[in-house]
Amino acid sequence: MQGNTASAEGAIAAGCRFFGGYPITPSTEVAEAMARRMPKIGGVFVQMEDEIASIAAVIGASWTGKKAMTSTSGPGFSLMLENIGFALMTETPLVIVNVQRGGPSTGQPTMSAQGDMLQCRFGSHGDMAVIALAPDSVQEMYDLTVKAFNLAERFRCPAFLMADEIIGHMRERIELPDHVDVVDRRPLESGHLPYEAGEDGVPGFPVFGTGHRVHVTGLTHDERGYPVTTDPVLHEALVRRLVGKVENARREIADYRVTNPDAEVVFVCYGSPARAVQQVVADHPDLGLGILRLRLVWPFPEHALAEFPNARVFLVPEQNLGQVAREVERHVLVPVVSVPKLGGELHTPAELLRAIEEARSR
Amino acid sequence: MQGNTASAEGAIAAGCRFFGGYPITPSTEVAEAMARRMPKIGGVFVQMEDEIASIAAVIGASWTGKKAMTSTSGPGFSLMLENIGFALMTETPLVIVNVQRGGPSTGQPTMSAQGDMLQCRFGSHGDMAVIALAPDSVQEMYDLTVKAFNLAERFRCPAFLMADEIIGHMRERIELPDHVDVVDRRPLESGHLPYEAGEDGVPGFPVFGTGHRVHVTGLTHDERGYPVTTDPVLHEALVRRLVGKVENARREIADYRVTNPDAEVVFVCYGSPARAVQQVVADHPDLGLGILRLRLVWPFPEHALAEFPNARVFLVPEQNLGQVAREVERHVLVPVVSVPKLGGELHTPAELLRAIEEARSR
Amino acid sequence: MKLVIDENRCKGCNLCTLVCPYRIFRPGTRANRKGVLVPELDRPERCTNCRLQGLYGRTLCGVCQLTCPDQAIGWVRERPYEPAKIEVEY
Amino acid sequence: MKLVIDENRCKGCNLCTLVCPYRIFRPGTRANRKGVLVPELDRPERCTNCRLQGLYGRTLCGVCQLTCPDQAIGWVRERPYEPAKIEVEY
Amino acid sequence: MRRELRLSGFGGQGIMLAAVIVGRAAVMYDGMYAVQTQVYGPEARGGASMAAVVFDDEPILYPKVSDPDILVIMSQEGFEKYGANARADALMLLDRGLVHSRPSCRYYEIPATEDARGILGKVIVANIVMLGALVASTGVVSREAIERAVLDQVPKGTEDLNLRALRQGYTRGEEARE
Amino acid sequence: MRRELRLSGFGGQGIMLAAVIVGRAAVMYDGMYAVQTQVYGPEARGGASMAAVVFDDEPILYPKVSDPDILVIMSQEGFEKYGANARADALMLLDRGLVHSRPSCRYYEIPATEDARGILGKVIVANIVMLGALVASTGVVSREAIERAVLDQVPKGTEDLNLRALRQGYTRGEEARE
Amino acid sequence: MSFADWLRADRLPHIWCSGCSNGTILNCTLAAVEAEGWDPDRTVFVSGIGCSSRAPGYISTDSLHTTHGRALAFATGVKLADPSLNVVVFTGDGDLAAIGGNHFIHACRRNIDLTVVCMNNLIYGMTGGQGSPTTPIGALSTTTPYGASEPAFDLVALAVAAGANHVARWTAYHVRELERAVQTGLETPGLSFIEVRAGCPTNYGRKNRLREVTDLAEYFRTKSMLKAKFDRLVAEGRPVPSDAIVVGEFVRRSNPAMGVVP
Amino acid sequence: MSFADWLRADRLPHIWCSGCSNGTILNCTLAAVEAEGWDPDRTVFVSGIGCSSRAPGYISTDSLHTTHGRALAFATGVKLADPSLNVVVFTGDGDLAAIGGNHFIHACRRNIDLTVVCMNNLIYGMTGGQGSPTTPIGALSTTTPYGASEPAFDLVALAVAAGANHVARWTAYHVRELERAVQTGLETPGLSFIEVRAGCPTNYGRKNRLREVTDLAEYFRTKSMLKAKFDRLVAEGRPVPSDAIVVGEFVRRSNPAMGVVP
Ligand SMILES: Cc1ncc(C[n+]2csc(CCOP(=O)(O)OP(=O)(O)O)c2C)c(N)n1
Ligand SMILES: Cc1ncc(C[n+]2csc(CCOP(=O)(O)OP(=O)(O)O)c2C)c(N)n1
Ligand code: SF4
Ligand code: SF4
Ligand code: SF4
Ligand code: SF4
Ligand code: SF4
Ligand code: SF4
Ligand SMILES: [Mg+2]
Ligand SMILES: [Mg+2]
Repeated sequence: MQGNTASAEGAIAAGCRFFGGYPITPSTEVAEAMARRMPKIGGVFVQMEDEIASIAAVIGASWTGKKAMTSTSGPGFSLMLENIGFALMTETPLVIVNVQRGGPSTGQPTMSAQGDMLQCRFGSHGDMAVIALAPDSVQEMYDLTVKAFNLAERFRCPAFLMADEIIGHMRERIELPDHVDVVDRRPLESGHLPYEAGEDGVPGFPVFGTGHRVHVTGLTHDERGYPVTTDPVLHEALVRRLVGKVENARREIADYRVTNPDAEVVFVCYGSPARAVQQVVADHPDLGLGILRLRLVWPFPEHALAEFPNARVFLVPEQNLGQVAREVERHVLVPVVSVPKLGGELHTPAELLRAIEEARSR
Repeated sequence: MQGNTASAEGAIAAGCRFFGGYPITPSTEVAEAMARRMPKIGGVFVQMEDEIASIAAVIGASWTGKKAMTSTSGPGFSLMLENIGFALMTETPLVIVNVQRGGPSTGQPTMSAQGDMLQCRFGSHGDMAVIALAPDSVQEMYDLTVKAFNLAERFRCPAFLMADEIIGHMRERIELPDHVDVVDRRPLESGHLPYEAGEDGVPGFPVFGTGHRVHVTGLTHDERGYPVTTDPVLHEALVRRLVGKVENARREIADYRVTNPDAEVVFVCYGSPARAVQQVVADHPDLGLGILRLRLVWPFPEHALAEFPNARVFLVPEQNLGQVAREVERHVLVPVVSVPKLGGELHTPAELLRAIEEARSR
Repeated sequence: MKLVIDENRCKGCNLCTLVCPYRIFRPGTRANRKGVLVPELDRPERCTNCRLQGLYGRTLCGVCQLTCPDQAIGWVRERPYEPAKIEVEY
Repeated sequence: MKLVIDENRCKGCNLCTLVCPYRIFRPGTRANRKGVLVPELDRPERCTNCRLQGLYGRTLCGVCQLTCPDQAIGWVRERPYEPAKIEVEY
Repeated sequence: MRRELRLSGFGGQGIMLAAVIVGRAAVMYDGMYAVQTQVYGPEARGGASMAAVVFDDEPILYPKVSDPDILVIMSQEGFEKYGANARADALMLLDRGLVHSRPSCRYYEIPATEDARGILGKVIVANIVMLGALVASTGVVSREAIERAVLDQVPKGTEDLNLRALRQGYTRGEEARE
Repeated sequence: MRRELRLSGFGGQGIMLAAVIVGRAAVMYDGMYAVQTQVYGPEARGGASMAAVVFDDEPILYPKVSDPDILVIMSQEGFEKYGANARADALMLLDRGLVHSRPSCRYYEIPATEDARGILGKVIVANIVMLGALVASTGVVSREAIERAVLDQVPKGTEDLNLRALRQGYTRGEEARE
Repeated sequence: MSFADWLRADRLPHIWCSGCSNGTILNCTLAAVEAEGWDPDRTVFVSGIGCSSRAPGYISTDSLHTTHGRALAFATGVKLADPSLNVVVFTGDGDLAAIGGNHFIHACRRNIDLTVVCMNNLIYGMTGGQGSPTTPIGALSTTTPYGASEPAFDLVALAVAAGANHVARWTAYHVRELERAVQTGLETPGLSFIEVRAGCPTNYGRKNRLREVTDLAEYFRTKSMLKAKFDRLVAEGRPVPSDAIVVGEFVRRSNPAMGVVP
Repeated sequence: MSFADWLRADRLPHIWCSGCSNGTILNCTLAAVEAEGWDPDRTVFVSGIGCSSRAPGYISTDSLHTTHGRALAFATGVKLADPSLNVVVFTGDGDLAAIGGNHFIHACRRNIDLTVVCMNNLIYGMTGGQGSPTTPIGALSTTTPYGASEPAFDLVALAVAAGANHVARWTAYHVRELERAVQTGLETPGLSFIEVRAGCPTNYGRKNRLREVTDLAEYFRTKSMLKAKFDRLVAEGRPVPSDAIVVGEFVRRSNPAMGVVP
């Protein structure tokens, strides 16, 4: 099965019943799979007029209580940013799949990249916190799409599957589980206000048509959802809650794999480069290499770095100029070496070995 | 004169003769000033159908050799990101004024914020490097707009004036200089290819209609401008040049003001919070406070931090949750304390004094 | 039924003075606490709706209410109906 | 003038075989090195343009050229003009 | 010396314009420094609008007014939102007809709207009357300066009316101070 | 054991489909691991297209093929771009009629397009002939597996034709190996 | 129950200026919805950003106040995901026809079962009076200080060309006709587009000598011309005043529609 | 000089598939430009993203290959900033009418002096054959695997309603008529919109039984109906085949335009 198709299947398994999208290489196969599948399972597929409309429709659909998703790549992702902010502000659960290609701009439409990792983190205006996953196999395209839905529903927010072209277009063996654990949206209990959050900062969800008569707005709003746009205290409390509900769950939702925690040279990786890293580590047991493989990149699990107490250097191979490496730098005192690879191809084992060499000789 | 009007006047002084925009609070007065002024000086003002079209028109105009500008605020800025990437990729000089308001989403349309600083830095897909200025007075709305044009023309790239609502809407005394230093675009010399750059990484500019018959594309391209989308080496070289021409000029174009370099407690600030910082430092000469005031925020002048050899703590007051503070953290070993203020108002002197207190007692 | 203008809502646009076929609304003259000149009512008991709403069980005419951009015009039940008493609400 | 098909450009769509009033183009039969079956020319000297372009100093007919989606059809100058010689270019 | 002025009223009274004029007078004609700010917001449309000016002989660092010395209040809502908690040693000028409450600080009652409607025949110049009263009673800027600034900012053809309004304001300001 | 296969030809020959089929055969019917990747790109439309498959008995870590053991080349341009620098110990199957050059490694000439056009009557199944030859000559996957995978992937109504093409390929593969 | 019962009383008075037509149009729309007997619990109002787009915030139903220009795209998602909900969209000329123009024509093309009420005040009210794509040539605004020079859209013609099943135009003066037009819209499967010429005394009016609310009402009354009359004049080749506001129903058809309950 | 001299010979052969109409339409447009005697040094071709939008890359003039859907917005900037440049826009049905629909109607409204050639192949070619807003009901594509169900745009009707001064439709089969229509467009001040029905054998054709290039040409030849004939049939109340491609000139007028050299 192809990675992109696996993501569509994962979405369906997670309960997705609305897909709104716009074709763009290399994510189009997600939409195409949804176009084939949705009508068969009572779901809705709609191809919208552009990416702005796609995410808008997905947000609208989510308010009717449907689990909803869209998929895109760089240029389309850029266009979605305003409405991504709206989804964050209105606490609308949904999943956005970004199969990353070479940027900036139209760039290399058919080549692989991981250049949108910081865009996903900081790309909409204003302060924000996001949940982003990064699959490294076709299996994870499936599994992490399911997980993205579960996190989106649990935290009432958009969740991102930040794939790359290599994983999206790759075909490999995948096990479709008989049963997947699905988190469903917690409905707003009567007697509660639509934006009244409990301790975890996540309010219940007032599905349209169920009598809550909720007002949903991207303006700063009070717990009833009514706009209040000039009260600094209320605004600060709202933004801090929105950011906090995700950032404070950092440890709880962290999802990473540790290989060889005693290692001195540690790779931090995600997405397709992780495949190259795993190959090198498997081929060179003698080199004392460790791996921190992030399946969930944002919120960044900084505590995971501490799982490598002997680390003398962190190597961060990415298909970008060192986007997650910047984040690693903020949290450790030992050197962080970015191992960028631009141009659309996977790091070769030889390149990684050379990077290890250089890092050791520093 | 109002800050926003001053920016328009600065643009005109710098030679701007094309403005394309779309109204949005709190930046609208820039466009309104341009609507009044442009027809009087033989320039073009056009109100486009949205922000995407605005920056598109501005890019188009720039290729005819006109200096061109647009202005917007958060939601419009989000919409411009795809075409900002196009401008970066095609090396189109232009200026974007973002008068920041409270986000995320529609948020607080009339209140002040600095929440788009990282968006400006990372908001378009793919790797990018940008030049961004931040004025702290009406005078600087003028001066730094001129400077933004000069940098845009010098480096053949978009330059950002990242103002905030307080500065944009404030009226105060301003000196309009008799003469401003204006950098004009360096035309492509014949015999050179349109994307053939010299040592500084900046190619000459082949103005449309002057016989260069240049092809301009957002796809990865060779030095002729022809698309080459699957050659990893060429792509990497192009992206590294685009990023490098800006990042490598970091020291050359750095623009900051140092107050009291011996200080142990040092504020790093930009935009309207710098006004509060200056007040506190002036009122408390005894506290041994220093200021690093950034007039140019990106590329971040990390070397400027070294101007405070005795610094024991850096305080970074911002109208966001600590966006530039994150960057400062990457470069210093002493504690960095973010002093966020959300909700649209200026930090009060009292709040800053409290932050100093707390930082000292750590 | 008795015609009333909600002073808290009325912004004094005077559209009601224009649309009522009976000219029941007259431009106000005294600013209220919000600075609004709320129209004055001239013998509102003449209003079709005041007279017949009870009878027909639905809003009649109602043009002023539909027009009032500030949702300031409404009717309150009077019991018993007192045709002679003139109430000026503003 | 002599009609030529640029083998490097032609992708073998056969539209030219459809549009020429003289049926000068015939579907190709042998794949070239790119795997393309470039049409063969049947007595191209019959083409209006081949005959009269020199005379009128501009392109005549030219429908095949305008239609060819791959910009593969053109004319090259023959000097001297040799009406008898049949050139088959493919 | 730094002086802080806050003006408030309802939308349409010309509160912003008044602030702009007095700021302009200070900067352009009295050679002072001044910073003018205001509250924007859809709320300003229906509800109370507010503008503020800081005056100083030196460059002004902190641009915002938090605790003004002088307040000009032209509506009851404006009073409640922006005037009620004026500090004890502040001076407040209030529009007699439109503001019902009275502050605990020193205040002058100015019949600005009444004069504008009655004496001057145009409610719209109440803000200018208020400006005149402000200048006469506090001297934040000179009379010459405010007159020139008013002339700069008002629509052509209304110069006379506005100057008359200003002078009416002087009178009211002087009266009040006595 | 890891084996790496690369296929190349021109657009429309069904290179991608061939890769998908052989990958599917390995995974679904031979219980192996396989990863299939390909070069996308507008270039692939006119020029040479390329697909690759890695086979292994164990989970595959590095998914890309950089230096294949086996190459299937179906056009001259494909040869130049993806076949010319095949490593010395590789095996190349090439379409006899369409590839003019010959590599320095071991190679088998398969008349796939000729057979498809001539014997089978449909040029379109040349890729399947090639697959048959590949299986017969290298055994990357079993015959049963490839047959079932072909049946899964080809349009209804063309099963027979494709099976015939596959078997023609077996014959050509066996011939070549001899 | 009366239309007033559809209001969120706790949010009134609204933020609209004195004399702004938006309030009137809100009333007429609610009156239509009420006349249709719709259930407030099963009705959703959607809007973009602008003065006009604040309308849903004052209605006591589920309401979605989205981003500038995108109301129809959001509404499309709501309606397709749950066609059993009644969905009405409020929008302004800037929201619908400037930034939102694409969603406008696509919603018409899809002929999705929505009723769209556009409060066309010929200006951007919310941001303080800039020109919009419907600002007539010559009109003053803060971005057309020397008079608008760009041709304006005929929104009704666009909606018809793009495929909407029901298209009408009225003004805020025509409260009864408007109510009835909206009601027809609610009843028509497919997209119904009702353009309402609205007065913005604060921004459009102030600059274009229509400052007085009563002048605006008078303007609408005198400049409006029934479509039937307009068609007659045109057919007879007689002149039509260039500033006539042609009002009435422009199309009502039953082309295939989306989002209709099966 | 012939139209072939306008080509960037060093970039040929182009990336378009065998039999793709884009090449033909490129030829016809260049022939028109050449016939007008335009100076290649003063002519700019602008496009968005799509197969069709690759056209400017093959023309030896200044050329601007922009972002998906935005060609007209970029072109507006070029033309307004320097009205002395000749500006022609190439676009596709997806580029123009899906993501770019808003810029399309606004360029028509502004009636800006551009000539816009839309290669309408009823599909997204570049991304591999998804449905577009012009895909006819029932047609197969990768995102309409059970047949398209959304109504399609009539691009010509939209352009007319939005205000363009010159609007025509032809097919890639009508090379001479197309060349002439483009030439009329170049000569008409204001916006000229020429829709060209184009064949995409690879994506549209393959799925919809028009795989053979020659079948496509035959399709265009037989399904096309001259506008005059269409109008006559309609006037006479006689039936028009639902799949008729109405070709010809739809409007030519001289409404106020922008970007015209003063
Ligand atoms: C992306 C974006 N651009 C611009 C704005 C600013 N903005 C808010 S409302 C508005 C215009 C509204 O005009 P219209 O739809 O006609 O509504 P009106 O206020 O006139 O009722 C604009 C430009 C915004 N909020 N978001
Ligand atoms: C913002 C954005 N969204 C999507 C794409 C992907 N994309 C490229 S071309 C295209 C469709 C082109 O269709 P059309 O304009 O009809 O051109 P054709 O290829 O059919 O000639 C799409 C969706 C993109 N490049 N950018
Ligand atoms: S119409 Fe309404 S708001 Fe206007 S004056 Fe009458 S009651 Fe007041
Ligand atoms: S309901 Fe009719 S008659 Fe009664 S007051 Fe209103 S407009 Fe006048
Ligand atoms: S029309 Fe052109 S590309 Fe097609 S077969 Fe003829 S020469 Fe070749
Ligand atoms: S120019 Fe005309 S006659 Fe000559 S080959 Fe071409 S189509 Fe035939
Ligand atoms: S600005 Fe205009 S549109 Fe907005 S509320 Fe006021 S009158 Fe209405
Ligand atoms: S995919 Fe279609 S539109 Fe694109 S080049 Fe091929 S035939 Fe032409
Ligand atoms: Mg409006
Ligand atoms: Mg197309």
